[in-house]
Amino acid sequence: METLKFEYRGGRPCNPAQASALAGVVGSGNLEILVEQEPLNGACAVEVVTAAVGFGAIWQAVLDDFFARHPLADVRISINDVGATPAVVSLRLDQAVNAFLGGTA
Amino acid sequence: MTQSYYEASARERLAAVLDPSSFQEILPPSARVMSPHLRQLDTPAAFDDGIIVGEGRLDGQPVLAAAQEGGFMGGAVGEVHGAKLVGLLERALDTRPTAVLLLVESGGVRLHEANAGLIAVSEVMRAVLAVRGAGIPVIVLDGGQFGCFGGMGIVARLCDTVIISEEGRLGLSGPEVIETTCGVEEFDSRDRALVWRTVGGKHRTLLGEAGELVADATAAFRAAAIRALALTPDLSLEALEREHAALGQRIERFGECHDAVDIWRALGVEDPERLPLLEAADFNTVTAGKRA
Amino acid sequence: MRDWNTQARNREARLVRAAHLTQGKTVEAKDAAALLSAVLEPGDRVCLEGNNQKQADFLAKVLAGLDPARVHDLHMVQSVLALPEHLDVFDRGVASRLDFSFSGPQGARLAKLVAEGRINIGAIHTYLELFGRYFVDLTPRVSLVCAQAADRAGNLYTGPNTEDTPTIVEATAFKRGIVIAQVNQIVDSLPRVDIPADWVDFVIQSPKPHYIEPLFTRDPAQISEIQVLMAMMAIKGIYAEYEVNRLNHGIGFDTAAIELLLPTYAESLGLKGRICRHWALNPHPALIPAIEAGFVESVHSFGSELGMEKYIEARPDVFFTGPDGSMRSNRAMSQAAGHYACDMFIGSTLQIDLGGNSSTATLGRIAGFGGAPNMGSDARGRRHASPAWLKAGREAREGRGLMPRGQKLVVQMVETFREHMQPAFVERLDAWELAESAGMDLPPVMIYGEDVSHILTEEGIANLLLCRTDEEREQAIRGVAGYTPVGLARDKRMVENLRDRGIIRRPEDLGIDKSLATRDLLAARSVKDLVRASGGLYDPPKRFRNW
Amino acid sequence: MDAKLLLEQLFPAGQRVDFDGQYFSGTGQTADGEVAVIGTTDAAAIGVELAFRIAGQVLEIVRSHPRRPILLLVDTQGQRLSRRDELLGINGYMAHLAKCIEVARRAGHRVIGLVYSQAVSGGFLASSMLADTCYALPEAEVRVMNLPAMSRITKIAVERLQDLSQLSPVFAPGVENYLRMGAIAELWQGDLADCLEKALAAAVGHDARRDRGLARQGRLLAGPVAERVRHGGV
Repeated sequence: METLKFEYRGGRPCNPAQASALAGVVGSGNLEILVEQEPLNGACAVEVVTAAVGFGAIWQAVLDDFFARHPLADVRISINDVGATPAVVSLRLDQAVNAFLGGTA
Repeated sequence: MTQSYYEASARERLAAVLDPSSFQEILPPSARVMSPHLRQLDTPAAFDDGIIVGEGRLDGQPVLAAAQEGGFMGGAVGEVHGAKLVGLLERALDTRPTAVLLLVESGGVRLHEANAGLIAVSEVMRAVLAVRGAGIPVIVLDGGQFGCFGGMGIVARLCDTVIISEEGRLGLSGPEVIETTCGVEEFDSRDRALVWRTVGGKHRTLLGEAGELVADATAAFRAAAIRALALTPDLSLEALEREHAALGQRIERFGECHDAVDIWRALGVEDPERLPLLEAADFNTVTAGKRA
Repeated sequence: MRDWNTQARNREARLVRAAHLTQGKTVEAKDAAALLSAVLEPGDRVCLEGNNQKQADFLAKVLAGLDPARVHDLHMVQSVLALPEHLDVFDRGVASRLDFSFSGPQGARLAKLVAEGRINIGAIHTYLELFGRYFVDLTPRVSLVCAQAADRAGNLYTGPNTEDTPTIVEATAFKRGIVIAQVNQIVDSLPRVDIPADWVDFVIQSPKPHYIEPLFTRDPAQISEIQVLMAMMAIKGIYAEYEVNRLNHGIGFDTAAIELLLPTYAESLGLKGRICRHWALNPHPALIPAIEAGFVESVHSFGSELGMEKYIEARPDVFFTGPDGSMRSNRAMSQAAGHYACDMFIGSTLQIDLGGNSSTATLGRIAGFGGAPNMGSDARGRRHASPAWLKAGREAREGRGLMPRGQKLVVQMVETFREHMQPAFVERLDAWELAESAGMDLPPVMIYGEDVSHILTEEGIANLLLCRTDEEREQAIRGVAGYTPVGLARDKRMVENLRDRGIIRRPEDLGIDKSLATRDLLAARSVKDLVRASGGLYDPPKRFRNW
Repeated sequence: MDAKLLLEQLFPAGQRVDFDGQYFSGTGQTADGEVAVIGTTDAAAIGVELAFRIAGQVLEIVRSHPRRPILLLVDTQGQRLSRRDELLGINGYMAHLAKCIEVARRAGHRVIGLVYSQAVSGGFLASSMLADTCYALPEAEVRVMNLPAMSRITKIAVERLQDLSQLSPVFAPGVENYLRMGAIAELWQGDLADCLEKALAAAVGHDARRDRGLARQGRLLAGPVAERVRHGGV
């Protein structure tokens, strides 16, 4: 197990449809992502707890691209991962944010 | 969202079975009430510990509901998971809803916290009986990918009814456990037709272990759950004596049967071999009046 | 005077040695070992029918049990090493030399026996090459084949899984070799004759029916939403663009997803009747919904698939079936069809390098090639035209002043990471290391980069036909390699340039809404759904059932 | 401890208990009157027949001997593992037994469980764990699964499980662990007849196991989490 933390700045304040949203399940090759509104001085904070050790650089790249797609401010993203591939991670991130902003789970 | 109950996640099942937008979760993921034991064993934990509990409405009636997420550790019961279920059942004693719905999907006790899980399951058992004793029906929905086994298999049969799909399974020891312990000759867990014939929804319905067989669709489970709201729990001595007589008869009539097909034939089902191929509606027609 | 008839005389001598064991052509199963001992001579070239589905398992067991003091140094020629007995013959010293094509399940043990010097491998082939050599320099002296049934005269009925039998028997019988068949039953009258009796010398009823592996069944329940997305990209970005009508699909969940999206997604794009009409393909259960929806006009098969018998029989317009109604498959014919008569091959792989070369080789396993290279290579001898073939040829040659010609579409479809985060894109294939450690002449490449037209990943489609330099080609591959080290090392500016030129296309470039890529788009989401789609005709093996 | 010896120690004033294979039942004499006894021996695997038989005996006591306390002495290696038991719905038989015990409780019978030898998994769950209060002898073995089997299934090294079992009562076999977690109320030592009489005299209330688990620091979350769900807002 490994815990990775990332922080992004320069995002835009958002107007979420719900205070928090969850996507995915903590199962093999999958992950759960919890997105919550939280005053973080404009930051978007990401914490990843992952069963697959040693993939920090890939998480960084995946999250960089995610933040470029969704520059969120004052949002906390918490992830429990069981070795999901980057494709699945990106998909779940988009699903979680869509539910968070659009209110459709 | 998928129409299939089998494919849906626990959250999707709750949303589809209960009245639209009526479900309100207690201790949601953002509360982060998680298992501390998994982390200790270097195993990923989930924000909801694999069970969602809360209040909602079914056909306009207030209900409490819990849903186990099979995708997380096969829905296995750990300390927190079990405590959420116990707490929900006890809440029913205070709030007196029309019914409690258990959307089960569980391999039983979570081995990473086996003792806590086992004790929790027995607390769930006591709590289910207390809720029924208070006159509130407890309704089980069983149609997930991991079935309902171990202690949860006992819990399910403590409730007022089990609504099951053909894909749903209900038993005590999983086929893999039996194969590992007793050998492949005893139970070939890879013979999935045999597995489903033995512990699957159709056999459970014919045996009287499940109350109703429904198609694998969230809408079908919802409709059956609404019908089940009318049940009145009966934990009287007379009721248990009736059940005792039925279970005794089951051993007498089917104790020597080698395969489910033998039991179905003994029940008077014509062409029992074709039962596994029938859709739920046809199955219900063909087997009407022939259930044990 | 030179004797020009030694082979026939040798054959007669062998038959005489076995004469006391037979009644007509029939030999009792208990006498099988005596029969093989009588007809085999040390150093014989022996073809043991081992296909990727059907196995002459009883004869394999008998052969492996022979006394190596009597029968030794056999030269085995066979398409697939599938059973433990296929290697036991080497382990026990009955055989010593091997020419083959595919060794999937026995790949690790094969590598070990080679390393120990117990097996001397002549070469690893594709199916067509090996079949070709049966008629050139690897003609079997004795062949051990299997069939569904025989009649008293020795005619064989191979059932739906004809597979390699006609090729093996033809090569053996007409060069005065000896053909021994194991059959599940001996009957008075056969449903049809697949192999005439005068090509067959001995028939043995095996104690148990021969084993058939349901190799091509993929449970739709295991198809992921990423695979659905990739299937959408394949249909919209390749099938529709090139109007692909004649094709072969590799085995796997990626291609099963495409098959299951034809009646839904492809239909919604108005593609019925415009793509996917003719197939060289085993009867994949996943193809049932597309057949039922009217996409598919014909399917010729290498082998059959367990459980599909009744469905095939009920759809004779689509499949190749005999007058008895059951399928007649033929691996050699279907391989030839896949190579020459198809416009496209699409399949998955384990590793792709920067040249687009792909390999399924992993260290410590000698897996071989099977048929994929026959499908997944441009047919340089092809001369007839089709829109897909012409368009691919045009794209590859435009602006180069070359003689116009067509080209096959060879598509490699992979997720950038396999399970356990193994990257599908690598700087150097493991095949190099395997070649060194196993003393091979060449790294075992399944599909050469020069034959690959497109690489499709969840990130996008790279059209290699349009690349004009090695650098462009490399960046096009990096540009769809996702977050693998190969992908992260891309030249971002150049990749964007390739995207502007349509060499790389992302889902959004193709007008694909990723949020629609859910399992709900699959025409069947479970094996039970496939049974439903077949109108109850498909009878899946019990391990694929959950009812 | 051997069941017959145990019965002698529990009921020095006398008892009439019939043994039939691995099953036994009867009555024992205490200062407060007769106690019904139902039990199993030799680490019985509980299959449909045994569960059915125990349940039948519970019903018979409720029917014929109102308010007579029931002492469960179940020695079990767990549920019987067989395809036949699953085919017949063994979980339904276990549940039936649990319901019968509940009916007895609701009819005013004290139900006491004593683990005197082995208590494993499903067999434990459907019997002694459903008692008002469960006790154990110090030498009793209680578990879900042994560590090597647990290691195989969870893919966690057995050494690591052994190390962690020193720190946490949560997964490893052992009566002490169940004591700390509240499932076993007390260990009975010394004068067993005295222990039984005290247990019979103790007040009956709600399911107190999670309170004990919290008080004994063996199960810290079960109580608080259940309370939060029971009383929390939505």
